[in-house]
Amino acid sequence: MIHAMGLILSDNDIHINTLTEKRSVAALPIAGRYRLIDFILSSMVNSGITNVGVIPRLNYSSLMDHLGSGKEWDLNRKNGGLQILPPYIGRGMHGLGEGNIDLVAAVGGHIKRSKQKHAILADGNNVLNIDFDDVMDFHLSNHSDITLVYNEELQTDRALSAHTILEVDQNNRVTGMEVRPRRPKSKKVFLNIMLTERNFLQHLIDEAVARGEHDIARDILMKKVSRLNICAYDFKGYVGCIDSIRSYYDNSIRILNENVRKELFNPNRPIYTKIKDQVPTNYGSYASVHNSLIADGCTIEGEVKNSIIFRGVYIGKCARVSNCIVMQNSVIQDGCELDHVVMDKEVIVRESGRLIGDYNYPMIIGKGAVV
Amino acid sequence: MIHAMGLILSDNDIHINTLTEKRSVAALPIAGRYRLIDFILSSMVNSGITNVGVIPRLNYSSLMDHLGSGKEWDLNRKNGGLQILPPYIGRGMHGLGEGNIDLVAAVGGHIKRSKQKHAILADGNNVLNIDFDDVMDFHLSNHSDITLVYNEELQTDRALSAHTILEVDQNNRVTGMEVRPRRPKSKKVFLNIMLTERNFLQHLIDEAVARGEHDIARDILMKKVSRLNICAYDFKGYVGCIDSIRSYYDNSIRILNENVRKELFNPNRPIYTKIKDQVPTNYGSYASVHNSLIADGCTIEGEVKNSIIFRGVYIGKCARVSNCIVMQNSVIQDGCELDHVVMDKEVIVRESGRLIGDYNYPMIIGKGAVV
Amino acid sequence: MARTECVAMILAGGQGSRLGVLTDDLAKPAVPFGGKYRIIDFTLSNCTHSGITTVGVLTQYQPLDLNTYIGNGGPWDLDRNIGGVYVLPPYVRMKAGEWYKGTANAIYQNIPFIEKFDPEYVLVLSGDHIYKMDYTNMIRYHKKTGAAVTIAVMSVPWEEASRFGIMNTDETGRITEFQEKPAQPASNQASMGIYVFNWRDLKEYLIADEQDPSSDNDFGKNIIPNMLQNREEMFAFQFQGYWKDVGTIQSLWEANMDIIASPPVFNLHDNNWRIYSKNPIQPPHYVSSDAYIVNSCITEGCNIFGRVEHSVVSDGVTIEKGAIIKDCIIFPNVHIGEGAILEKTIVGQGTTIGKRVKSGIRESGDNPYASDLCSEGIVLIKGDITIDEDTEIYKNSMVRTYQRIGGGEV
Amino acid sequence: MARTECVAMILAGGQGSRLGVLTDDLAKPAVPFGGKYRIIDFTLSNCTHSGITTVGVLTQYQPLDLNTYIGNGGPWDLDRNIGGVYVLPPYVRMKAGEWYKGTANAIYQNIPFIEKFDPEYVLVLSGDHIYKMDYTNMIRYHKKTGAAVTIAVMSVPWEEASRFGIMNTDETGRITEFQEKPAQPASNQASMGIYVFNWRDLKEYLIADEQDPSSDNDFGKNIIPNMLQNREEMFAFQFQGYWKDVGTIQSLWEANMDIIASPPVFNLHDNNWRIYSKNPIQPPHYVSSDAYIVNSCITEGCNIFGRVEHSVVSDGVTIEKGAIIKDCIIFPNVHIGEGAILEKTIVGQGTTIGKRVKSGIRESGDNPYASDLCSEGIVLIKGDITIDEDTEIYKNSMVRTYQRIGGGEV
Repeated sequence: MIHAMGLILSDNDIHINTLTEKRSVAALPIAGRYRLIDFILSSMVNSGITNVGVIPRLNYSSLMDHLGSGKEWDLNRKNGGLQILPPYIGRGMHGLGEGNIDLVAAVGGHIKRSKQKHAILADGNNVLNIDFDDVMDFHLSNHSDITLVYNEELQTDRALSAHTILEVDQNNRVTGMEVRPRRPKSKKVFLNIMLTERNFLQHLIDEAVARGEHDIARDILMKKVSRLNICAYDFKGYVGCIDSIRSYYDNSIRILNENVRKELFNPNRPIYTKIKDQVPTNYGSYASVHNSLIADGCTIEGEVKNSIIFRGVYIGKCARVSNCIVMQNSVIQDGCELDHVVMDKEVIVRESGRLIGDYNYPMIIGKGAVV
Repeated sequence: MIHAMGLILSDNDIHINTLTEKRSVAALPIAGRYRLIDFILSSMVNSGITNVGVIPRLNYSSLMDHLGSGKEWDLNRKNGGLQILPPYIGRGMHGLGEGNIDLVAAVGGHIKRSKQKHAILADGNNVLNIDFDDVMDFHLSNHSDITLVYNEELQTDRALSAHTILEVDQNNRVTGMEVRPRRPKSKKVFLNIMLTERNFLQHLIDEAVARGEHDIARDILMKKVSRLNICAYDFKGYVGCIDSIRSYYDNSIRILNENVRKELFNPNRPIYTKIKDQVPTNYGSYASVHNSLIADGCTIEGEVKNSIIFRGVYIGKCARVSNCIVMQNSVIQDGCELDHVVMDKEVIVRESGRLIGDYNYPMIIGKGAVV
Repeated sequence: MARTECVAMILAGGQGSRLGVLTDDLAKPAVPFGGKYRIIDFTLSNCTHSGITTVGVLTQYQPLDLNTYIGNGGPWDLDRNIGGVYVLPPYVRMKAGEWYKGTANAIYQNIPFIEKFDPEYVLVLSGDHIYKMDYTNMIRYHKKTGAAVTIAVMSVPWEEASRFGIMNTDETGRITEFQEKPAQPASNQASMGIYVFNWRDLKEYLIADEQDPSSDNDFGKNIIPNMLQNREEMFAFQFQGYWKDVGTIQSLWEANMDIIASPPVFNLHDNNWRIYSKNPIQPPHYVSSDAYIVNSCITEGCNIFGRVEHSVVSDGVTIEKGAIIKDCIIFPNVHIGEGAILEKTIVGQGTTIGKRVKSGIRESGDNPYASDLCSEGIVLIKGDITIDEDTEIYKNSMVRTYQRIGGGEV
Repeated sequence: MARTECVAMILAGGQGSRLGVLTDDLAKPAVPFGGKYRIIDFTLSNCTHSGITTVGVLTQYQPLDLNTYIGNGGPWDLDRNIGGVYVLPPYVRMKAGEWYKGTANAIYQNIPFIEKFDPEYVLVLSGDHIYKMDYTNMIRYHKKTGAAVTIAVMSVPWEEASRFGIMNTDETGRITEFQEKPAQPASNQASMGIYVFNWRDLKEYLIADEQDPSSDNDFGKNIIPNMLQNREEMFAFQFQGYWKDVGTIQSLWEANMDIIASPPVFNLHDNNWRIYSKNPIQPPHYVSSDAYIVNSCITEGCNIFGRVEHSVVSDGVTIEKGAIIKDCIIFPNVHIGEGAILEKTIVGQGTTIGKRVKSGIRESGDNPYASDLCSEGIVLIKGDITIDEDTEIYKNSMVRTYQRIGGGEV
């Protein structure tokens, strides 16, 4: 149980095709019944954090709908709890800012009013289950000013040179840091998760704002590397970083791997999500399902292979669905054939429809489409 | 208990000085512990409405903070409940639209998904306690297509010609309707509260959007007066319309009148608001309070007359506060003299400070000012 | 505060001894059903969907379990500022405690609870029925007829009528006669144990009944006959649809099978009338490349490597490779080992079935677990026990504690 | 599911008969206090602020009122997905019900409740104390010393020490001796009835104590002495600050006066440690042009036309023109008529005081309402009654049912 506030940036500048056209990345459906943000949010809750602010930028109505009052995370609290902190939009259109410094600065009042000693600031686009108690122990025992969380086996699409790379000495101290380096000096990818004292975070942000700076990694952390004791915590667990349609697809399918599933869905540290009161899934007389993850509320009459099926999906008789990600309430009518398709919510594929993508080019079907 | 959904437009184009600079009109503090929206929202809840959507336009973070999960209104429900429906803001800046038709159109999906037969659409800037069961009975017994609620003794600052005026025949049917008429033909002011069937509302809005129209009263209602059975319900209770600093001040002070208070705070139809767990107000040895409304959590050491004192206000020794509206957590230090002042939240008036406004020109002090 | 129009009181039953080991440690309404539900979820969800938000649950036994299952009522949307759901065990009053002597006495003991909400109507329900019903229609009918009590009835097959309380009505629906389990039923309209009373009338009858030392303090045996005798206005409300009393092992098994029949006899896939429950916090279920699943329902947290035919599998169950289950009901968190073969077996929560265990396949005259409660071949295995590898359990068995009884190597 | 580190069990007391008519229809913890609170709000709020979110409230009497007051726990932020607050009356078990025989037996009877949450520590609290305390400090101290039990103590005036359970400790804080109400106290460190136990240790002692037929099953008389005797590690945790047991009318009156003393002896204006309660849904209070209010606290829904001096006025109270109240405690929804004069009077919820009633002003040898429970001039008037115009009630009275007893015209 740690005494920290959490801040989740739900909208970094990642666009994943039509999937994020009307929702922030953190609201992306994943793993059959979750949204991306569930992983970092549940990690915080399981570490005893009871004050979490979610900082959206644009298009956060699906995020608001998903998070609701925070009930499912037991964060519908009198003090703190879950708060969505929309950017202040004046009668002009200020407040959306240019970088994550601007977004955090815009919620300065919330940070100031919070009472926890520490603050954890994290992006919302990683699939992971991290125990922040360990991070806090590390932070305290290293007398760290700022602790950055990294991973050396990040499951990502983009090259190392697309990330922020840390150099770390044997005392866990960050000695160098490069944003999108041409020639990465290590494989230590910063997960955009940092822990520091709340007051200190606010001080850093205030200072950066005063200097007209915008990017936390580039303008704050990199510049302070030599002056502060910035330490790096090696998170050895599974991390899937969702930063492209490729990594979305791969990290989805990877959950079919038993070891990955066991790491992410540790019963002592459950991943919470919005409850939909779906019925158990029904299998018909001719159902045939292999190596797939099936959420509740589905009706399976046909064949499913190597796929992720979200809540409330209907798969008709003689339909064949392989290597697909089929989101909530989609309907695959009788006799359809689908291969390598990522299907957003509420899509209907009419009888005997065929949609065949390729592993290198999964087909994306937008929300609500009727094919 | 009626079976209808509620929709509250929290942001019409009214600006009340600095008081609405950073909050929507519906979020304006009033009557010592409420926000304007509490009146229409509680009216809906007391009539058994369990699905209320609040449609903000800009600056709704104070509204979100106030309404929270809807717990205080018992609207933290699984289906329906209280939902804030922010305008969709794309990666450009569409979605804010030009009129109330655009705002309602933007939440078309929400209206469609709702299950209630009827819908009540209301602005959020009236102080009133209205029983929608009566409006529904009227609607049904008149076989009305649309029922508009009006009042003939509206407590407002602006002239009749600033409102929408109805002409109503003896069968309660609206025969004429004028938006901001030069020469009003009646004193029947439309309160921007209407009841109709949910599907029909959506049809009207869809049709208007297709024609590129923006204003419900002007573009929908006026044009349909002769073709539809639009009836008008005469709400005979007290209505304070907050549309200027004048009407804000007058309608606030009017609550000191016992009859107004009894009408608004009917124990069978309570007005709910955000609970702050304030302690009872403490009166010191030299306190002297006359004809005032005092919320909880205050400490009164000085004199208060003809004033409204919000939660958590401190009034120091020998301070004299007359004809004032002092909002939450403001501090009036010892020996101050205040007359005809409207003071936003968290203002500090330092020792022996003097602020004297006039009835015709109450002084407004912005949020957080230190005087 | 506005008064509450209707308070629902759920009679959550006695010890439920006919359910055998299932109710050893659990109140009957808390027994799992349909993969992710408990029996009481159906009645509670009916209340929520019918807009009834003040609910008392009357239970004799194990109130604690039910209390922690129901918690603040949130899963059923019954976490209300006014009203909500309360578990009401018989509590100690002046000098000593009293069992609820009968269904009527249970309500009688809770008159102060009901009075707090000052209702017009009291809806009396049973906590061990599986059905979906909109009580608002029944209450509307009750108001329309101006009855003192309205009783929900449904048509049952004539040959089964003598197992029910039978209502005879005139052509307007007015009840003219009530026969409890009649040998010669005059109609096939059976009472479903669902009553809408005017609270004022019911209260009078409860008080009078309590003063009658010869009374069983039961609705069917005393209150309803007394009201009939006094010529109160009593109407029958006709219900159509699925309804099942799951008070026996046999009927519990049947009702579970009804939801996986094709087409389902009782359809839970209904977005307008979801059955709420305390959802397990589990990921979607995983189906391996070796698995085979047909005519079954499976829910979150399961890992299926074996063969599942015509069975109901609850959350968190693992079925290993080569295991076969058929016509089974598997309660939460059960582990079924490789090569085990189970037929028509109900496996209690958290039990581990060893490798190659056989259950419900053969009959035996010499069955150490034989039980009168289990017929039609059904096997019932208690929760939280371990059945060792290679054990065979015969048809019509109830396993309370397992002791190795030969039949294979460890 | 993560286990719960610490479960709090609140002993919400017996019948509270020393509070006279206040507890006729109400469990003691539900008695109003301080204008808008109930006594138990303080302990519940302490739990919430200390991060303890699983709370059992053990009460003998009137569990229903407490149950509906506490509801889903929302007002105290105790509406939790796991844990939350539960009212635990003694319930009927196998054949008959049992009172909680003593404080220890009350916990004993609820061992299954505690076990559900598998806690490391159990915090035992009392439901009729008024204080603010962060239990986390005490639990931290408990962990640091590695004690089996830690008992909160405070310094009391030496002359009062013999009214308390007195703890004698060595210089490290280890408890060496415990004296229940000693005639010759060896220290002035009094037990506050707040204990942190290792659950494993406590459970053993509870089970052993239950098997001892000669035991009173009481923490102070049995469990603590037994632990001392067995040389368990027991430490005293020093508390500084306001603490008051409000078990008598006198102490209840004093504690109310403490919050309006200037400067307050007990300060409720503390944004970091708000006392939560089920807030009344009422508008701000109105003070008329004729009113005069000093040294008092007034809350929502009041209408004050008269004179209020050094009094605590609860929500929804009306004090008419010309009425004077001084040193009084007025419970919710009381109406005080024109010209009534009340001193040192506690008026129960919903009571109507007629015009020109006088109370607590004069003494009389012939006082029909004289009561041993009321001393120091205090008058206590029961809730929901009407005192007719022009009645006079003398000092040291307790009015349970009012009958006109002369003394003025109607």
